[in-house]
Amino acid sequence: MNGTEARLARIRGRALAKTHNARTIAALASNPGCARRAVMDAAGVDKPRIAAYAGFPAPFGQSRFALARGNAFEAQVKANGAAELLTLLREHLGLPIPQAHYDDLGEVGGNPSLDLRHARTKALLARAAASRGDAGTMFDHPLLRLQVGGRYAFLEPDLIAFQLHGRFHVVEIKSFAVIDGQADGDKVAAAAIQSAVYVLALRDALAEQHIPAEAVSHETILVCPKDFSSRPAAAAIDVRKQLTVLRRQLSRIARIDDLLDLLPAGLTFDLDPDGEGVPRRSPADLAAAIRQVDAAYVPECLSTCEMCYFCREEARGCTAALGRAAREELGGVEHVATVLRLAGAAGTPGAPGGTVASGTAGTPDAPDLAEAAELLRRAARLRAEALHTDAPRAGTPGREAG
Amino acid sequence: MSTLTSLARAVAVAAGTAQRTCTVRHVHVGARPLVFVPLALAGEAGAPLAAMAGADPQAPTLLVVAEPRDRDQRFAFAADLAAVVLRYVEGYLAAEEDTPGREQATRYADAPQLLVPNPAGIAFTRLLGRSTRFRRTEGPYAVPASVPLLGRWLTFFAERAESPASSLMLAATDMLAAHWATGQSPVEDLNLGALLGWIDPPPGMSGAQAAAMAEDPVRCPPAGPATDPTFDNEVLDQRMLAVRTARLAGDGRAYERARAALAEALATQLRPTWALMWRAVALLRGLPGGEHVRARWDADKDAFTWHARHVAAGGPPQPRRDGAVAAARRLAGLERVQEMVAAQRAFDDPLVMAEHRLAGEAFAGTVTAAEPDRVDRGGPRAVLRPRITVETGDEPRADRGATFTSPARPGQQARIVAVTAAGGRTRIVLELRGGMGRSLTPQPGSVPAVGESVSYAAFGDGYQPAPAFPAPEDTPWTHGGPPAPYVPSDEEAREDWS
Amino acid sequence: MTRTAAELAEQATSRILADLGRARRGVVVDSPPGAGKSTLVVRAAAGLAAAGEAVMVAAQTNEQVDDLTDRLAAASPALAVGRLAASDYAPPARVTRHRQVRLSTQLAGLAGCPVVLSTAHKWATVRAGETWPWAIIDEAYQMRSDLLLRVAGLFGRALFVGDPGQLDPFSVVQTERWTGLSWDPMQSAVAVLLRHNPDLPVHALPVSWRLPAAAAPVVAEAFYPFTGFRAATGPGERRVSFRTASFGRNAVDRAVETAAAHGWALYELPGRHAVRTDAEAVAACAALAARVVQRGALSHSERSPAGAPVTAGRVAVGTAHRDQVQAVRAALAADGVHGVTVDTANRLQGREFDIVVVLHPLSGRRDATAFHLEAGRLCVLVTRHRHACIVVARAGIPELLDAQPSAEPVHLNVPVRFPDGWEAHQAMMAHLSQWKVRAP
Amino acid sequence: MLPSVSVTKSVETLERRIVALRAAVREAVLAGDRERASTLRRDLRAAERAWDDALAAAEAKAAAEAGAAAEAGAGAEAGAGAGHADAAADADAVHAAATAAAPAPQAAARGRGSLLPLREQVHEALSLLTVPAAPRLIATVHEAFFGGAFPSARLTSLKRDEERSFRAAPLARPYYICAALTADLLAPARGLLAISTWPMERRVIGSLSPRVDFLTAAIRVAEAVERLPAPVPAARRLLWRFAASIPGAADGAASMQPHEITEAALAELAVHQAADRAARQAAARRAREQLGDAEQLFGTRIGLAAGHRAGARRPAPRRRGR
Repeated sequence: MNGTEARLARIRGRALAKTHNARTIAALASNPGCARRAVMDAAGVDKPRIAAYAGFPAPFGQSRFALARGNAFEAQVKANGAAELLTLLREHLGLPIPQAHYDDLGEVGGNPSLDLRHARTKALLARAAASRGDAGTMFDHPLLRLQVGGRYAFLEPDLIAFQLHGRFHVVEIKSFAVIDGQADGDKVAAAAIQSAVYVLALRDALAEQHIPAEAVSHETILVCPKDFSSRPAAAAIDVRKQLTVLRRQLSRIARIDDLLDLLPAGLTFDLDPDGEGVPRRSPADLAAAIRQVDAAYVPECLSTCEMCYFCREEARGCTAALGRAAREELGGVEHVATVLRLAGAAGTPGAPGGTVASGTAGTPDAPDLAEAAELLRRAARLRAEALHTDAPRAGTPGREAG
Repeated sequence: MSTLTSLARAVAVAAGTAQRTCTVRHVHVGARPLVFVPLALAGEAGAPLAAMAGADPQAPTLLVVAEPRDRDQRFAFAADLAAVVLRYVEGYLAAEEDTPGREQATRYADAPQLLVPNPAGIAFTRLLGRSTRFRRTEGPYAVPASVPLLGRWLTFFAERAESPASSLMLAATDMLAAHWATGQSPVEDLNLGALLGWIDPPPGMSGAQAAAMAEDPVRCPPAGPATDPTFDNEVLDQRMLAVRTARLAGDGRAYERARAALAEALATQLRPTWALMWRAVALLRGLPGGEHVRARWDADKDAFTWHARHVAAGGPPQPRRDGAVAAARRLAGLERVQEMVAAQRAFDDPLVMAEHRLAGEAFAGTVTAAEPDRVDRGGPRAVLRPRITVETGDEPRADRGATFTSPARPGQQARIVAVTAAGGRTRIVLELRGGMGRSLTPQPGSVPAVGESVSYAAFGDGYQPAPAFPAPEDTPWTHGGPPAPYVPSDEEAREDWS
Repeated sequence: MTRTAAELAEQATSRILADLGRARRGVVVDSPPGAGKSTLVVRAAAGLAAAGEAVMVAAQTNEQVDDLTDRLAAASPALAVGRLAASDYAPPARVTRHRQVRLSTQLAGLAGCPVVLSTAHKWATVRAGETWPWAIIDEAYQMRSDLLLRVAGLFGRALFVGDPGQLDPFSVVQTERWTGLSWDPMQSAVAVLLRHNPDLPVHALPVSWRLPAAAAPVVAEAFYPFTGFRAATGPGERRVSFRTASFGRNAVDRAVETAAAHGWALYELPGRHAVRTDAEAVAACAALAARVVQRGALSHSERSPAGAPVTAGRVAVGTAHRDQVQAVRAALAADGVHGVTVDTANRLQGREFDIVVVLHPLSGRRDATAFHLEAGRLCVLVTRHRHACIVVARAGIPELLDAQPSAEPVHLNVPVRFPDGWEAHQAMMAHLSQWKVRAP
Repeated sequence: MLPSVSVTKSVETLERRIVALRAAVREAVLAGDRERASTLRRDLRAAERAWDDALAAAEAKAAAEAGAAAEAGAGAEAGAGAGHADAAADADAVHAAATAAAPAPQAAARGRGSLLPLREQVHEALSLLTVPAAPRLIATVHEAFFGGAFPSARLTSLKRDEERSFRAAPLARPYYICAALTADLLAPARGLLAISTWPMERRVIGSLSPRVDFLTAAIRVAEAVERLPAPVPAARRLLWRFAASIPGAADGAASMQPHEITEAALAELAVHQAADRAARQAAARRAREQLGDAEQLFGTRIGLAAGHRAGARRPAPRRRGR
């Protein structure tokens, strides 16, 4: 255990390290500017637990209906030697009829050990790569690994397909619908970056056996229910952009030391559990520790990070909490209070228009606030003026609506 | 968004309640809108779970699908919803009026209006329309005639919702967020409860507190269509299981009991949103309507009339997706409408105009000099070209030769002749043409007088003609050639609804 | 060096012209910045006309059409050239000076002209009568699919020419209604064309006559990863000298001289978040442009080895936003400098200058929006110059890019756009950092 | 809303309690407090049962007063009782197979009516298919052709029982529901059931075998459909699921012809058969040489070293459908 790992272990405390999976790795790209998140992820901190204990449980949950639908759909397309999937692959990859091999890597000789499965996955893939297509077509439940910040994460793609004279294709099975050829762009994006994680891991696995990266296609195959039915449809997704994003984020994680150096030596998120594992640390104390690491909260975090409610509370009164666009439009000024002071407090309810605005209130302290102040004062003046224009050109009066 | 609205957000944070970003209402709110609050089953595409719908705040209709994965029950739901929606729509097919400016043309005197809680509600409506409008009413997989008809109307509403000029279908969160700025982010504004919390907090509560309360899914169920996962897992799942169990047991009474219990559970998720919707309607009615709102609603009436007659004449349902020509034509229409609406909003509303002034696209000031009788004899014939000088504190992007328009005299063009800036004030000389009558002396009041306070914008609300497009059957080779004529396919009709 | 470049270009051109003869439907030509697009258009038009084929030529703006008209008339004095235009169009001298150019608002008025030029928008108003055997569509990557739809009925076969690296056409309308459709009206004319006619031959012009040797490789790598191109001139063939010495070597002078010596300079202001019209940055842009003129810069090139004066007209300042344009113009006017072109990337497309000052789109920004990251915008800004480009930016852009979340939605059946704006920005910053001059 | 508007105090109090408990459970879940949630959940279920019984009783009473006492009372109890009995089992089945529409009442009735023990129903289905199959398919086949529905979830335990009884008294029964073996390691193939009396060649699974067995099963199902006196929708649905995944088998569910499906399946079989047979014969030979009786039926397992067991937790479950 080198210095960095020891440091991360101390930060994590006695809790078990959260192992990464494709989703958490993909999530690294969602707010790379956030030191708090970077440190917690690198240390394998159980963010949901920490957030909940600090009094801000994550707003995420999943409906068991969605879960059931997802599992059922995957089971359906993989049933009977992945018969439905094979039909799709024959269309999309032009698989010749003889290539109908199906290998279940879910366990090895009745043994579900991850290491065994990983070893066997590598063996079968290498054999397929060396063969002429007669040694494997579909590999179900393959097990890959990817190094994330010094630790290995085991990854389980839905399926890997091998195409004669061609390449390995990562197949991702999702249960959101593709209706008239289109699906929810955010869900597809999530699937794309997860698939990219598998492509990276797959290339690593093959590289160990001196098989070039090109053997893994950057076109992954997304399988979804078609329209309103449960019949599967496939679409190819080019994940080249996602691959560059991931490489970038993984290399940042590897450079976590730069962040750690900025943190107090004793920092830990340990809950100090007693014999029964009941935490003895006070939530307030934990919260204080969390605040030692800077966060970069933006409202987008609300859908991507388990710490979001904690950080949002912390960010109250910051323009960032109003959204990236608002912060930009407010001249990049950090705090709402500053904004209002610079704006000359005009526009606050009841405040008379121009007088206050044009007044000397809010003389900017830092030079770089001068321009923002100018902009905000003008905005405040215009707003106040408009709000106090007596006759807005109202056509039809309220009730019998215009 | 603009610096002005962002500033309003900042003010809202400090004030603890939302701030207005408009002085007038820019959408039409009908006398009897149909409020539609749908819930969907998690994990499935457009699988209806329940809905509350109606035009009477006191008497909503509750629709429930006891087993959403059962195709027949879904179509039963669609038929029930059709009963509500179609009856409401037909209510507007009675009275007609003459279409102004068009000979012997009549249109319906008013149009229906569909209100849903949020954009996701519109998307769900579109899906529901898509999944029902191609259904066959005879042969295999037959459904009641009302089902495909419902699909066509829902599709019509959802498509109109794409136009910034239309009020035929609106999402409450969009409407409210367009008129008020809260102390939270646009992402959080998508939560109807939180948004209303900021705009109209319960007595003794700040907007922030009300919004926080609205985020607790147990006390304030989400406005749908997605339900709260803990509700799915802890309540809904058990209720559905009870229904299924009773049916498998073949026990009619137990089945009815379980069904009623399920309906009640779902009602608890719908009622709060139903109330919020009508609060939103009341708040918007409280604002005076902008001047151009009625004209835009007239266009909505035309669209409604056109579609109603198209359906009546046995026209085909809307295709799955636009063809090349239809897409291009629709885009052109949307672009024209978008510019028109932006201008109209600014002309109707000084607060909106202020955003353009801040952006340098408009200015307001006082007339300091005027030559109302100035005549230009340079050309072949003498023409009336008055000039006025406007002094403003704004900083417009006013280049010589650019043409501006004034809300007060939309028919009149003002060309910038000279611009001089001094001491934070800008003097702008404008040459006027049009809107002054035929003769060489302007009609009284048609030229701004000295001392009058005026505003001018770099855009007008004038109407531009639609560009010409080829007929679909003349689609050129660059765009895939003529499309195959549309024939409803069996596949569309039978497409199983998993 | 130049000769072989010329040969390369000539080979490519003649291959394209040969393809025109064989083309069933049409030919697409990708042209990197300043690669002789107009020359190709003029030669193709003249060639087809000579072969007895009537040609309609469509460009996107009147200015572009006037340029082509001028060059075509000059290239083939015997050719009767028609210039179709709207009623409010006033022909500039470079058009009226050619007697052979006939002007009309109606196609009927141009009967007998084997070549007729106009804007795509004007062409779109022409009622389709008998179709033209040939059309040449210029700046086809800036033309929107729906505009092509309106003119495509007029011609049988077409030559599409344009720069794929520049800004895509855009719409004020935000909708996903047509995403994934092969005829999505918001995509470019070339995109829709190739999705329906994937077998059309696509050529690329291999040599940039505009960009200097210092610029071509980095631009090619950052913005044209798949085709690539080279500069016509070799290292040192393009120089900038000054007739006056610097008064006191301040940062502005050092930046100007660095650019003169190396073809690039990064004028870096202290890092901080700023409003869009960042006064310091604006002042810097104005000062740099002014200094180039005041110091009496001379541009030495294959055209004028002895050196030609870099007048204000040969200098431009490029920005991302219109309010920045306004601010820079004001600043220049205040300095009493006139004639320097200041405009946004959109309006600088297709223009050429000796020295260009660029206000970096990400300078002082806290978040990089899709608008700021768009590869085409940066590409336009850093490819307008024949000699040197000076980029003005606040420190911290690489960090900003690093912290940039990647959360754009992904749509099915929509070809991925390359290069990725993020990658392109990284590449350019990495290159520029070699020529950094820190402002006080 | 509920029939219980006209109802005894107890029901009303129960309802209030249920509402309160539901809120409490969800709050506990949201707060990430699993223990508390599950305790509350138990109380909630109890309350819900009590409420349902109370209502049933009330209705029964009402009915009794109306003079239909015996019949209604019995119905209600049976209903309630049977209801909860299935509830548990059905729950898993449903969550394992969300998209499978719950069986139609009459089918369900027949299922409950079927007197055969589960192992014999499985034997019926497998004998029709003549190849190793997964519980889901076995259940569907049985429902389609033998009119008995059973939650496929119940089959998972079946194999274990069979192995136990075999090891207790080897070959005491005419046949056992046993495992199919993976060709490479002769381990039990995940989720496949077979019949002990089948030749080993049929029970070992090479990498082509899943496809070969799928095609074979398709042919058997097609034949069975043709033998049916009257068309059975469930059977045709099943056959269509096969046909849809066989090139050239059929254009649509309505128009498909069993014999055409058979021909298409045979055509593809011809491509795979030789390679598959070779692999299976080799594996079968190894199995017969290397394995004892029990292993030949239920397979061998690579021993789980303690370390492996520890490392054997699956990667974190992946969220679905989001």
